[in-house]
Amino acid sequence: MTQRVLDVAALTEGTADSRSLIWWGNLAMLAIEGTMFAMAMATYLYLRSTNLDWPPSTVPKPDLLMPTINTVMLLLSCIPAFIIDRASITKNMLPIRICQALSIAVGLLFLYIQYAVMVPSLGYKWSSHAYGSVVWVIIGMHTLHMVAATGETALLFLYSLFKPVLKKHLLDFRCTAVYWYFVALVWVPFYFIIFIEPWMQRKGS
Amino acid sequence: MTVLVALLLPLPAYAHAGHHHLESSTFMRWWSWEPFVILPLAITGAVYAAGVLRMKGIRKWQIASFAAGWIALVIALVSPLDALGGILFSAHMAQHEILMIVAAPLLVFGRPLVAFLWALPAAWRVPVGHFFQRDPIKKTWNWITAALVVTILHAIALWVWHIPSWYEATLRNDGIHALQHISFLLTATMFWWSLTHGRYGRLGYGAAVIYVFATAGHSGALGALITFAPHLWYPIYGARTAAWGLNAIEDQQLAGLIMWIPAGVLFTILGIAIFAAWLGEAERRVALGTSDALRKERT
Amino acid sequence: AAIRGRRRAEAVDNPAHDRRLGIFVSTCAAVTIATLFGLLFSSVATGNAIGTFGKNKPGQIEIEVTGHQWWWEVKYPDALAPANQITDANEIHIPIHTPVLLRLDTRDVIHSLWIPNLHGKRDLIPGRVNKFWIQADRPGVYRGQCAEFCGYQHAHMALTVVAESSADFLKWKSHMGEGAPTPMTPAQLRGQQVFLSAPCAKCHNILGLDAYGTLGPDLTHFRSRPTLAAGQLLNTRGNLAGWIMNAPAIKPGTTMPPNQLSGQEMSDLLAYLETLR
Amino acid sequence: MTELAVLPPDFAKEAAIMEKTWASKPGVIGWLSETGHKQIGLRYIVTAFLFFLAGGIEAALMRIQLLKPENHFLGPDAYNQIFTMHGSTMMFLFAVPIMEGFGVYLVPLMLGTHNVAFPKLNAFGYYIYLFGGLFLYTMFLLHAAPQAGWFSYVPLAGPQYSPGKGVDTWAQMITFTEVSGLVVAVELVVTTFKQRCPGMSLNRIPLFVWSMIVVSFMIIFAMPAVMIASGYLSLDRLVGTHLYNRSEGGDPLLYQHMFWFFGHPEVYIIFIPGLGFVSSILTAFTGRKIYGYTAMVSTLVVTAFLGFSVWVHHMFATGLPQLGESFFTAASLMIVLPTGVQIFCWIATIWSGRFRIATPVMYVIGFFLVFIVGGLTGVMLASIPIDWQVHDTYFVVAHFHYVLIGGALFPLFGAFHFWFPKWTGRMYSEVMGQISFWLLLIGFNVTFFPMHVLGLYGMPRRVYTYQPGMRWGNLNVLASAGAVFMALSVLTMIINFLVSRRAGRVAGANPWNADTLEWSLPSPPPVYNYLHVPTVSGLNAVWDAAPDQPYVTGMRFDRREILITRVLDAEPDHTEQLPGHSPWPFVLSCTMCIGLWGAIFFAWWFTIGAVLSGIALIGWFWPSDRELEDHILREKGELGGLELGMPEPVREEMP
Repeated sequence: MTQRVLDVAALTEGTADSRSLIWWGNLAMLAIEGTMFAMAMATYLYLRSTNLDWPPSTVPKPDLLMPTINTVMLLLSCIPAFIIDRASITKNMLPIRICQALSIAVGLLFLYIQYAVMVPSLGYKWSSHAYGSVVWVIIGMHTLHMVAATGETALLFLYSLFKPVLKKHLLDFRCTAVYWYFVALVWVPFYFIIFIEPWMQRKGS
Repeated sequence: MTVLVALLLPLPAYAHAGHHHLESSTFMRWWSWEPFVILPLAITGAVYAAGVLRMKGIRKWQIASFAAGWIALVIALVSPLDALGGILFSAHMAQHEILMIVAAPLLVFGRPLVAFLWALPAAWRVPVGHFFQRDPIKKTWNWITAALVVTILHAIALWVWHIPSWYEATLRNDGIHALQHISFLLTATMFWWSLTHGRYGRLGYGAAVIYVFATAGHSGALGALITFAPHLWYPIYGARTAAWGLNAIEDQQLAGLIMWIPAGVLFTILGIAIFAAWLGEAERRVALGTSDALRKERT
Repeated sequence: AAIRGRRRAEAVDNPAHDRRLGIFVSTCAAVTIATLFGLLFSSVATGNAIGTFGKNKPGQIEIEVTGHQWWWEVKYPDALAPANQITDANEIHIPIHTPVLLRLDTRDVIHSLWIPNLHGKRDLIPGRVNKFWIQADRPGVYRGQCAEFCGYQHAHMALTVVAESSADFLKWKSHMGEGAPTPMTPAQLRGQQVFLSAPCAKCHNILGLDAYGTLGPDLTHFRSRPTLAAGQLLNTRGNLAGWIMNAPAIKPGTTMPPNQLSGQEMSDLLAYLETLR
Repeated sequence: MTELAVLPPDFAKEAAIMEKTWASKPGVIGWLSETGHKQIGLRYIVTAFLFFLAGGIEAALMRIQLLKPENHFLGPDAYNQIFTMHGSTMMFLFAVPIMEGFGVYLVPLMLGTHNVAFPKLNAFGYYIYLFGGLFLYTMFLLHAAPQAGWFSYVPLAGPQYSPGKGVDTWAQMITFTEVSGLVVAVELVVTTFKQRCPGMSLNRIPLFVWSMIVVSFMIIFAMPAVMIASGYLSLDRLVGTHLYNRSEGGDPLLYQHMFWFFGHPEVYIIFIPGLGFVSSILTAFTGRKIYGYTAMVSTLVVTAFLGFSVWVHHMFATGLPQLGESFFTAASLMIVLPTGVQIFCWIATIWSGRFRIATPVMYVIGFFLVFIVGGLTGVMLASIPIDWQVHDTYFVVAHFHYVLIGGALFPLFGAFHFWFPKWTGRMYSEVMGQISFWLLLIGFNVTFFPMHVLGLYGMPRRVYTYQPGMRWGNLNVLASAGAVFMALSVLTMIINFLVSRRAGRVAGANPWNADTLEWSLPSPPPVYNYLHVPTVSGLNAVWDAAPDQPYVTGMRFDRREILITRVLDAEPDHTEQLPGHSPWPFVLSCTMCIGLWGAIFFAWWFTIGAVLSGIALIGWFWPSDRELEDHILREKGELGGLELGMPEPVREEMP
């Protein structure tokens, strides 16, 4: 009797695309974090619907200029992320490095503006009232993600300057890019509810 | 389970049957004969019928599905439900849910694009088909109908229209109202189209189940928020509802509940159908012998 | 390694058999669905009946119940003369054959009012007022208790519902509306002074006396209540003395502090409290 | 891929290399840097079982306290701590982790792969779970345990009414165990979808694995809710936010909504693996494939879907809109249908198969009896008028013990016996197995059946004592007596396992003639699982295998290389190398402890912990020497190319 075998020696080892394990792991993590952000959003909306005075009348209308600039800048930063994503497929290191540097700069600037300009101008603290609590929680959560995305990009950038770039690092570049899209896009609805929505209310109704 | 939903809907109304001040015979006469609604409906139906008559590929159940979807559209947009939606938030909600998770998926299952293509004169069919196969158009189409993109678009349509000022605007202005219905129906149709016929076909049904779940989740959450809200989201309904014997807050709760539970059940049914099709696809592929080396024909 | 040493099970699955199994499973599922429908309808019908029976009926009364860690405050608001509101603790008096709307609120954590023989539970939640209807058709004493875990003494947070004829209820109500009786004997008078000078008056209210505390139960007619400490002890003189001396020993966690009273003070105080009927 | 007709290999030589590649490292550090799924899975199981014993002891203490009215065995302080610990332990430290442990142990074996997808993450999940549990118990022994119940409702658990560190400890334990749960969920999803052996298309995945996938997805969408809920609780307590503070615009009911949005799926997360055990055991003991495979899998998915929309039925007494009652009741009743279909399919399977009896299958029968009673009382609770009466009484206590012990513990004990020969290579004692089964069945019913009656007699839950004259005494005595039998049962089982582990009959590869792939391996399985990745040609891998069933060749033995296959049809796609031992998971869990435990006492510890964790993560992701070495070899052309200019990626299933 003969024994059949299935020979897989010809298969490639590792991929840098959606077939790989890390890619899937990254997506699963985004699903988890997406659920967390959805919970934060649900918290906001729930508290909003149980309070007639929302945002509380003591809260000044938010400044729009800097948060808007910051948000637009964050959204534009998806472009370097996209370039990193594409360039990783062909391991074209120059655009990757340039865009990584750009992403890090945007990330740091975003965080700087959040904490040096936007947060001080809010006019309330997390301990002022439930509105303050939920807004601060949302900003805090997003900041943690922003720090993580920037930090990850920075580490990969530094690493790729000094060490050989393996295939798994190309995958890391791409996953970081996907993570960056996530962190940028998830901010949009929060930008809307924290900064735009208070202006849309007809007070006194 | 569909029966369950159908039976569920009248229950709360039934509980209040003793109270309503409007005779049912009155409102049953409120059919809307808006030409802007009737005309597109008639044309769509006719074109689909023409396409189906010329072509053999569409199965009977698919035709039945399209017909059912079309009837659902009539129920939502032409029957008294439409007029009632101006009085009761809950009726309006039922109308929207019919558009989004009854009509939209049923229409999509009928493979309307194929039928529409076949309805064209024979000479046009190939050029039109080719036109849509051209690279920029196909790429754009692929991008717009990517499952993630349509899921987000549908979510935006759903949530943005429930912002109080926007929603109330639809009740004051017919044009805005039409826009709301179009964006609900369009994004929902794209959503279900993308999940069932989209780029990855049946291979993508696994991911499709997740998208159905996510959509069921956020739309249920919106329903729950409306159900538990202690105040009126849309005060404009406050006065209108009284004529029906419900108070406005109860009407709002009913609306939220419709969005949350019966709609959730429909999502579950659709989700599970897609899931079963995914399993079926696996079975089909194995039977087709892609895993040839593994079959046990040899000894 | 390759799969070795496998034994193939005899094929038990044949199509005809599987069809029979299919019929079995779908019949069972259909029966299940039918049963569920039956249950759904009866449940909803019952729910509607008991949820709304009091609405639109004449003669209903309203009572406010406020939960505290670990006792119940009961108020009988008087819509016409708010000053005539009666305050009681750990007992609810209701007239029979009358729908009673309970308005539930809490001063601290979440509690849940449950009088099993009159209705199910309803939670007392900070910041919102829950309402539900009860009605007793037979006179008698019904026991109720807290059903939502509320801390240390959740186990000792009971109350009694006294259902009585309308006449008795009105009599009770008018009696409750009167202030505390004036002390007669010297011992009672001394006891009143003890009450006012010891920490008692800081937390307890006695109508007609310079004592307006609201942290503890209202004591104006407290000796008419059958139990002490939210149903934990019978309202006897001995239990009362023990309770005043060292409440935390009896009910660990209670906010009532131990009191250092001399024997004389204690017996005077008891003599005074005896009068609060 | 090519088919070879020759049978060349020198298995022994290959096995020796594989042994070396996958071997555990010696010593304490080696133990702490272990990443093998079987070791980690067993650690989960053993740890969770120890927590189960602790939870059982707490239950026994409660039963002693409730023996007679106004008992002074435990005061309210101790009792409230103990029932909180009992609930938290059983839900968070026993039920979920032990199911996860089984998943981690069994899923890669059933799929025919060498390890889970992210071995280091897997190890990290274990340590974080262990530390969460140890932290809770440390605080318990220091008399600083939480005492606001396993549900920690606010405002009772809030800063004003629960001073001290107990509730903070609880909230942090939640974070730890949920992180661990999420980690395992991600593992199992990716492992199942990407690492199945060739031929195991979606419709051939064993039902136990499906149950773990469904559970994993539920975990991914449910557990973030409780992490957020307990996170808010921590913030309210530690930094003065007002998310649950009604007087500042927060809402205590928000907590309940979020808690039960998690809490209801949690019940399914606990018993769905139990359904998987039942399917596995029944397949083996009826000798036929489960009737209605597609229906079984689909109903699991339906259960998962519905599980997310019925959380409100835990809140019927909070005063919901009257109008909603019919909807909530209907939604809750609907859950019966998928579970019912599963049970009917099992009955059909038993009916048409060749049914054999042994301890595992007796536990399955116990499951049927007990779980169905729990299901019926569940139907009663779905009815709002009934729920209003029995909510928060011993009736509910009885109900969910019937559901959870019936739906999870009975199948779990069955699974212990079923897979014991696989773990240890030896058979347990059948006599003792059956004794422990009967003790459990009798003890369980004697303990919990009277609680239905107690509930109907009006005894509320979570009371540390009750008053004489309530007619509750005798039934409580009966319940406490039953607990003795349950304790004896568990004791018998432990003794049985401890003795049989050394002295039992040698089991051989497949003592039950079961069908899933792990039974094709020697017992206990070698450290690398499969020398060659197997292939399958049917749902019942072992039974459907051809005499010359192919196995996979062409993979490296000197690397931890695994075969990645396509999601739908499990066609071979590419290979990947898994990391080996690593101390970093342990280090990272320690730094997270510094951050999260420290934050309870002083908020800045959180930042310190975060920075340390960042450093640990760099160590975690730093490529090993071996990877760099491989890279150099590749550049020299001695080890396959690095294929730059890869083609446009094939996006397969997910966007």
